[in-house]
This record gives sequence, C-alpha cells and structure tokens, in this order.
Amino acid sequence: MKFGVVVFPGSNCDHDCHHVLKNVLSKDVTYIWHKTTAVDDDVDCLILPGGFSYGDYLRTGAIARFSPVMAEVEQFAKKGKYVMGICNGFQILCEAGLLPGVLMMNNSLKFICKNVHIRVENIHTPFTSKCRKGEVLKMPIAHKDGNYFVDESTLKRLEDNGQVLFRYSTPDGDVSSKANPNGSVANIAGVVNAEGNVMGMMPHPERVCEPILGGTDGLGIFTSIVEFLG
Amino acid sequence: MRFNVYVTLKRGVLDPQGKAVMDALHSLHFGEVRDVRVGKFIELNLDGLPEQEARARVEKMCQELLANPVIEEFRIEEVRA
Amino acid sequence: MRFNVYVTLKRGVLDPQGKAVMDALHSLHFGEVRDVRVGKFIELNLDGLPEQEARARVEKMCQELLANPVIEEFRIEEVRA
Amino acid sequence: MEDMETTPELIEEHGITEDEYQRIVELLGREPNLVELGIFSVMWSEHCSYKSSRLHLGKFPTEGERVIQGPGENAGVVDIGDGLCVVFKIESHNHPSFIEPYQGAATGVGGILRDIFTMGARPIALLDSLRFGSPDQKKTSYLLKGVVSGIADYGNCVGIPTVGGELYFHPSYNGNCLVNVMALGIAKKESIFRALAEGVGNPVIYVGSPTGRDGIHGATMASDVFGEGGEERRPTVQVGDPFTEKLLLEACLEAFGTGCVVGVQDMGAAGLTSSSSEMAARANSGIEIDVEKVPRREEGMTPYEVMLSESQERMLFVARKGGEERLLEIFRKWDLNAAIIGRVIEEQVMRIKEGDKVVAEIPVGALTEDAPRYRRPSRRPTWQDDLNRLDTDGIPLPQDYARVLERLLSSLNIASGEWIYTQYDHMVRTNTVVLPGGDAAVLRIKGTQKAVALTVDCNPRYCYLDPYRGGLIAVFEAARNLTVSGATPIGLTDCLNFGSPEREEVMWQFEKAIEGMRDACCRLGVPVVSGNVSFYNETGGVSVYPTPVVGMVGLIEDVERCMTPWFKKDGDMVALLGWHAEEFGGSEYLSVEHGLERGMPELDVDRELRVQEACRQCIMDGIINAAHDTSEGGLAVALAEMCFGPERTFGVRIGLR
Repeated sequence: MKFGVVVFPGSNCDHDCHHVLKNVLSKDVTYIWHKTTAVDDDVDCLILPGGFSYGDYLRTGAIARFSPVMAEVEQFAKKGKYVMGICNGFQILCEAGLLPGVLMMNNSLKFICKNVHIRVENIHTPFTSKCRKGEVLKMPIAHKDGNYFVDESTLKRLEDNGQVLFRYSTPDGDVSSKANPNGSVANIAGVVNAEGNVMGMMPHPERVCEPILGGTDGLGIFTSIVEFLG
Repeated sequence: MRFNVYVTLKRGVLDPQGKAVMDALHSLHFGEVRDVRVGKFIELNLDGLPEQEARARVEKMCQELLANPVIEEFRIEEVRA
Repeated sequence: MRFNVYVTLKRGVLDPQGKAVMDALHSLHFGEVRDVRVGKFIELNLDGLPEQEARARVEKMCQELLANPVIEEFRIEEVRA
Repeated sequence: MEDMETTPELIEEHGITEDEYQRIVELLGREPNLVELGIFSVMWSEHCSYKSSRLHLGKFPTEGERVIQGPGENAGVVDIGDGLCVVFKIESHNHPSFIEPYQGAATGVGGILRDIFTMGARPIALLDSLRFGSPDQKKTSYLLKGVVSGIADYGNCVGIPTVGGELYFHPSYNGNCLVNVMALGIAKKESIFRALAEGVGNPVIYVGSPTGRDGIHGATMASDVFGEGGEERRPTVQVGDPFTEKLLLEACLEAFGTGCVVGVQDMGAAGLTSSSSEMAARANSGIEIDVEKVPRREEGMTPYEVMLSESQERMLFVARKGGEERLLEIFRKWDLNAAIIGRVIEEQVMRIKEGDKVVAEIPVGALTEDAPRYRRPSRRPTWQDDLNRLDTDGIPLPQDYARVLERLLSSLNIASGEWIYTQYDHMVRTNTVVLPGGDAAVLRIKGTQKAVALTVDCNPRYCYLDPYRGGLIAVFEAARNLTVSGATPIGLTDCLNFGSPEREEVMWQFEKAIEGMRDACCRLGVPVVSGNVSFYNETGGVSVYPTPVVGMVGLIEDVERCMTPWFKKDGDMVALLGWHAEEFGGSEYLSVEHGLERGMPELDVDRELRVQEACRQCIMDGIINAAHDTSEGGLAVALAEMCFGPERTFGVRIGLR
C-alpha cells in the first residue's frame, strides 16, 4: 500500500500529511510534484494537502486546477483509486469538477483557525469506515474560504446519495447554526463523490493524530482508508 | 488591445462581502445605500488580433479560468485605445 | 439609482495576483496576453438622490472605505436605469 | 538624473549631514556622484548603520557555550543539542506600517522570515509584538485592522504558524504604532550558511521577484521623524507577495543542499546595496554588479533606482564557480526569476556597472566598518524624579473589588487576544504543543523528545517610569514566561523602539534600558544573539514610550513535561511562590482606575532567580498541574486567567491571611 502527497507551489500542509502517514502510521508515502504527468502505478491513494496553492490568487484552487498533475489525478480517480482533498485540496477538487460545489469566503470574511466539532454522517465510505455513525470528532479548521455552497438540486442529490460525510456540530452532535463556523450550506464540512472514491473536507485531520497535539480524532480518517486498501 | 472583464456573483448566490461592505457603509452614516455587490474587475492587455477573434479568445479565457461557472457570470468590454 | 465603482492598484504598485493570473493564462496557451491587472468591481444601489449629490456621496464612500488611498485609485460610473 | 551634480540641497534631501559628506569625500578621495550619494545615504542611515546605538549595543553579553552565531549576521544561532540549532531574530516595520498598515506589516513578516531561511534554517514559528495609540482614536482601529490582516494573510499563505505575541494600547503611540515581528527556524548545526561573498570569480546570482521602484529610500525613511503631514511619503511603501516568498523559501532550502552555495543574504532595507556590500565586507572581498542584468518590473529604471529599490522577496546568492547552473535549474523548477548579475572580485570595492560603464565604485569598508558612530549626548530628564513619587495614602481604596476586577479584565491591555490569534493559522506544521493564550508558545522538535518555548514581552510603562529597572524587568518577565512553561531560557533577541536619538532624554532612556537588560542577561546567563534598533519613533516632537521588546527562547528537554497556566483538577491547592509586596506603583490598576502612571515595582534579582529555579524544579518533579506568572493586573488578574482554560472553566477560592 502506498500514498502520494501532491505538492503544488504554495502547499503548506504537505509535510504534515507526510509526517502522519510515514511516522505515525508507518506507511509508504512519497511526495508528487505538481509538474509530474504520470503517477507510478503502485500508488493507491493520493492526498491533496492544505495550503495556499498559487497564493489562492483569483479563486482558491482556481489556478492549481490546471497544474499538469491534475489531469493525472482525474485519470487516477476514474480508475477507481482513492483521492483525499483536505482544505485547499478540497477547493482544488471542486474547481476541477471532481467534487460538486464551491468553497466561498467565510461569512465572517475572516480567516478562522480553531478547533471545531464535526459529526460523522456516513460510515460506509473508504474514508469513514472506522468511525461510528453520528460520532463527533474534534478537529481544527484553518481557512478563509470554507463556506461550502451548492444549489438546491445538488444539495438534495448529495443528501439522498449519502454523499455528505461530515457536518459541523456542537460537542454533543447537535447540527445547529451556532455550530457553523463559516456559513456552509447544511453545515457541510466534507463530502464524497457519487462513486465514493474521491473525498474532500475542510477540517484538518492530520493536525490531530497525536496525543501531544491534544487528541487523535483525526486518525480515524487515515486508518479507515488504510484498512480499506487492505 | 485592451479588454475589461467584470466577474460577478450570479443573482441568488449569497454575497458575504457585499453585505459586509454595506454594513460598514451604514456604520459610516451612508444610510442611503440599499444594496452592495462586490465582484472582480480584470484588465487584459493582448497583442493585436482582429477584434472578433480577440473577443472570442477572451470569452474562452473567462469560461476556462477567469470565472467559476457554478456561481459567477462575466461581462466583457473592449476598451477603445 | 445605481453606481459602479472600479478600484484598481496604482501604476507601479506590484500586483502579485495579476502576475499569477497571467502565468496561468500562458500555461493555458493564451500566449497573446501581455499584461493582467486584477481589481475590485463594486455595484452600489442607492435611494433616489439628485445625481450631483449622489455622485459626491459615492466619491466620499470611496475615499473613506472602498479604496485604500495609499496604493489604490478608483473610478465611478453612473448606471442609467 | 544620473549626472546631476551633488548640490547641498540634494545632500540634505538624502539625510546626510555636512560633516558626514566631508567624510565621504575623504573616503572616496573625490566627490561622490548621485548613485554613490544614494548608496551612502541608505548605508549610513540610522536603520542600516546603527550609528547612534552601535556603541551602546556593545554592552550586551553575546557569548555562551550554546552560542553558534551572535549579533552581526542575519540572525542569531543557538545550539539545542541532538545536532540541531535554533535560528531567531526580531525586526521592526514601524514606519511603513504607520503609512500603509496592511502592506507594512505583511512585508515585515516577509523580511524577518528571509533573515531566518537565508541562514539555512526552516522557519517554524512567528510572533508579533504590536503597539497602538488609544482605542478611541479613529486611526488606531484603521491601523490595528490593517496590521492584523497583513500579518494573517502573509503568514498563513507562507505556511508558518503565528504562535504568540502581545498587543498594547497607550496614547504615547498615537503618532507612531510599533509593529515588531519575531521568527524562529530550525537547522542542522552543520548546514548553517553565512552571508559571505567569498572566492574571487564566484558568480553572484539574483533570485526572486523582479525589481520595481517600491520602497526607494525606505531605509532613510525609517531614520526620519514624521512631520504632521508625514503621509506624503506614500510611494515608499513596499508590497509583499507571500506566494513568491513560499517559492523562494523552498527553492533556497533545496539550493543549500547542493553544496554549490558559498554565501547568501536576503535583500532587506536598502535592497541590493546592503546585501552586496555587507556580503563583501564580511568576506574581506569585493563585489562587481551589472545593473543591466538585474531582472526588472518597470521600464527605464536608472542604476540609482535599481540599487536602492526595496522590492520584496529577493535574495542574493554567491555560487561556487561551476555550480551556478545547478542553482539556476532549482530556481527555474520553482518558477522563480533568477539571473547572474555579477561576480566576487579581488579589490575590496563595490563596483556597479551599467553594461561596461562603471556608474559607482566605493570601498566596501567605507559603507560598513567606516560608517559614522556617534556617542550622542544624553541627559536625565528633569521630570524623571517626580515620576517615581507615588503617595499611596492619597489613593482611595476601591469600594467594590469585583467591579474593579471586571474593569481590569476587560481593559484592552489585559483582555484575551483570542479574537486576533484565531485569524492566524497557529497550528500548521503540526509542532504547536501549547496553543496561543498561555504564557509562552511551546513547539515540539520533531525527531527529538525536546521542545522550544517562545515569548515576546515588554512593559513600556515601567521603562518610562524607570528605564533601568524597566529594561531589567522586561528580560526577567520574558524569562518568567518561559520558566512557568517548564523551559530554561537559552537565548534572547531584542527590538529597541525609541524616539529620536538627537534628543538627550531619549538617549538617556536608551542607555539606561540597555544597562538594565544587560544586567538581567548576565545574572540569568542568557546571551543576546541578534536584534534590531528602531529610532525616530516620534511625531510632532512627541516620542513613544521607551519600548525595548524582548524576544526570548527557552529549551524544554522533555516535551511531555511542558506546563500550561490553566487549572486542571477540582480540589487542587493554589500556592503563591515568591514574595508579595504591598505596592502597586506603575500598575495597570493605577492606570485603569485612577489614570495615574507613577511609582515603580521593586525587583530583587536574587529572589527572582530563586523563585524561577524553584518553579522550574516543581515542574520537572511533576508536582504541579499549572503555573502562571503575575504581570499586568497583578495577582487577581493572574488567578482569573488561570480559570479560563481552553478545555474547561474553573473557579478558585483564595484566603488572603
């Protein structure tokens, strides 16, 4: 089993994801430079990390979406392999059309870095199989454009297909507007595509995988995909 | 040859920036402001191309990069030198 | 009554966003693009005021809030209904 | 413009005095041309030459068995064992931030980060020390909003966590805000690089953003007071591009690994001029640069403008002869502009050419070692004595202590800064073990069991009331912040923000504050390894309170042993370690409740050292669950702060007998 962490110019959380996979979970992981046009076959899961690819200029992810590697990411996903987009990675996957919706500016117009709680909505995906239904995870967010938006019909499709993975909630799992940090529609914090192999989430699981950093609620996401790959 | 591109949010899409600017204007006693919408204004300088062809190229730039079709619409204006 | 305000960086002030958009357009084979500058486009809807007075008010809004006088300049345009 | 002959007005406009001009003519053996005059004006400015402070800075202790590099390089380097070292410095961007707060603060972050990675270290932490005028001033909220968003946008985009800092409001800063930014990086001891232009014939490579006209005379502006209408110096503000900075950071760290780099320096204040001349001076060599080869952003730039421009995100490399192609390849990989613009030469001169025409030639020593040094006159101000007279009987006891505590807790110099630091990504790089809001930020060092603790601190009111004791307390209070986190102080960097050195009482404040800091450093055994001086922080004759900001770094041998200030368990006993004196001179209480700034708290150095040692021992022995120092607001505020934990809120009951 091998992971690939894609590095765009401006990615900042590539080292953090690499650290969790290599040093915490001792898995085989390699960096993939955005100018590569061919990912080696033995890579099973690609991670698009958080950061400010291309400085977030024009729109978050708008320019990274045209990096040479993205054509390869699309092929990779079509082959049914697994793709995880965290924060800026989620924004890039939306711009590339691999995930539905758009990440707009937070309704507070401010960058927010703090711990929030998210409720697990669907445990039948490669990214949440180790979690329990309705489980509440404490995880940090760090973004200025995390306000997820989809139109009415897309929202209905996401809800019906169980494509909503996480919603912002209170510590005891109540999905209320008070618990919504950025104005995302239906408190959505993470979604998966219809086929179930491409995921995007705004909170940073890689920042809460070690007790010394205050918790291990993020581990469930990584251990799910590890177990799924077998 | 110069083109101006105006990228704005589609009607019905929430515009947090517009609302925040309006609130700020009200706090500065500009009570007459009813609504504010904030968009992007992009100036493009191109090599000389026949006008028709240039406009089509700019249209393509907007569809591919400059505007996000899900939530944004764009307007192109040629600037007479 | 509607006004459009165009806020752009002054000549000579570095525009990192403009440069990043130009490089992206070049990578998408729009080689004819010579220069790109990205600014803000603000639509203001105001209660009915005599045109002269309304324009003066919008001018004041730009100086106080909408534009950063140190590195930005602005242009106001009245939109005929 | 180049062949304009140097008139007295031109000399004066360049901020050069009559006798300084005579000295230049002596050093050159002829009159300087305009390019040379411009180069001297920035290199001999207060900001670059430290001419009014250099003699006093010599008093600081800068040696120690952990010290790998003391003052004189881009940043200080201190050994932390495991073959690693920390590289850190604090810098000021006060004048640009007053003119344009967003870009002023953003470029301040960019500049201090380049000082760190130019030494070969990966930056892992940022801290900001901010001071503004009174909150009811309209300009204060404008400046605060701009500075905070500038720091947030730049730091977040570059991906370096802003993990701590301080925020202070006082009327003395109405005309001059202070924006000091500290950065710390980690490196292997053997991969430290220095800014040396060594090896005749080695190529000089320019890498980073193309040169524009921004910030010309930024260095001299920082050495000049604002008149009432000071704002018309607007065009001198530089604009930062954090995205290019991130590319520059990664490209430089990759380049250092190739073995092809001889020396490197970032282009800070005075851009190409200071980086090239200082690199040559340190290596006792010379440097030749052809301005035509310098990548530009504007047309028709003159050699004068190219040499003095302070465009941001630019570095100067000296490559090993033959290794330049390997470096240029790395810069291309990261989509960075790079060009060979000159070479190291034998004669110890800086020679600037435009094509093959020599437009300036100056002995390197004349710009650096031979820069003027002044022992400015200093005099104890007449009003100093009654500052220390506080008649406590005349102060009525508070009627309602609870209301007083509430007012103190909501006063801006005590209230929580959470609304600011949640705008900074303080967790990226997953090293932040103690998040902002405690006494010091604590970051683990991956691959070791160790952690470093970081703090920035200064109480300007104490330094105004008694500069000597103010300086002493600033250092001990920073050390206290580290001690209560379980760390042992190992190194210090300082940013000395004062008024005009041409005023005698300001020079007296400066001398006394440095003496106080020196004595504290000696008693603590903590060396000063880097720093910055910012004079001329005054407007219309009113200068800021003396503000010697201390940035201190501490080491924690076992990260599991680090401590936080918040109560953890019901029923825990609360004890006060140290002596409690009946005094509230110079306190926040006196200022908030009675609008008085009088008197001064005592500090017994021996007791201070024993209290800090005892506290550290308790933490090492694992017998305490929380530790916090009493600073602004005293004991009551300290206890209240210990109750507001990020996980849980507690109450506390204290018996005063």
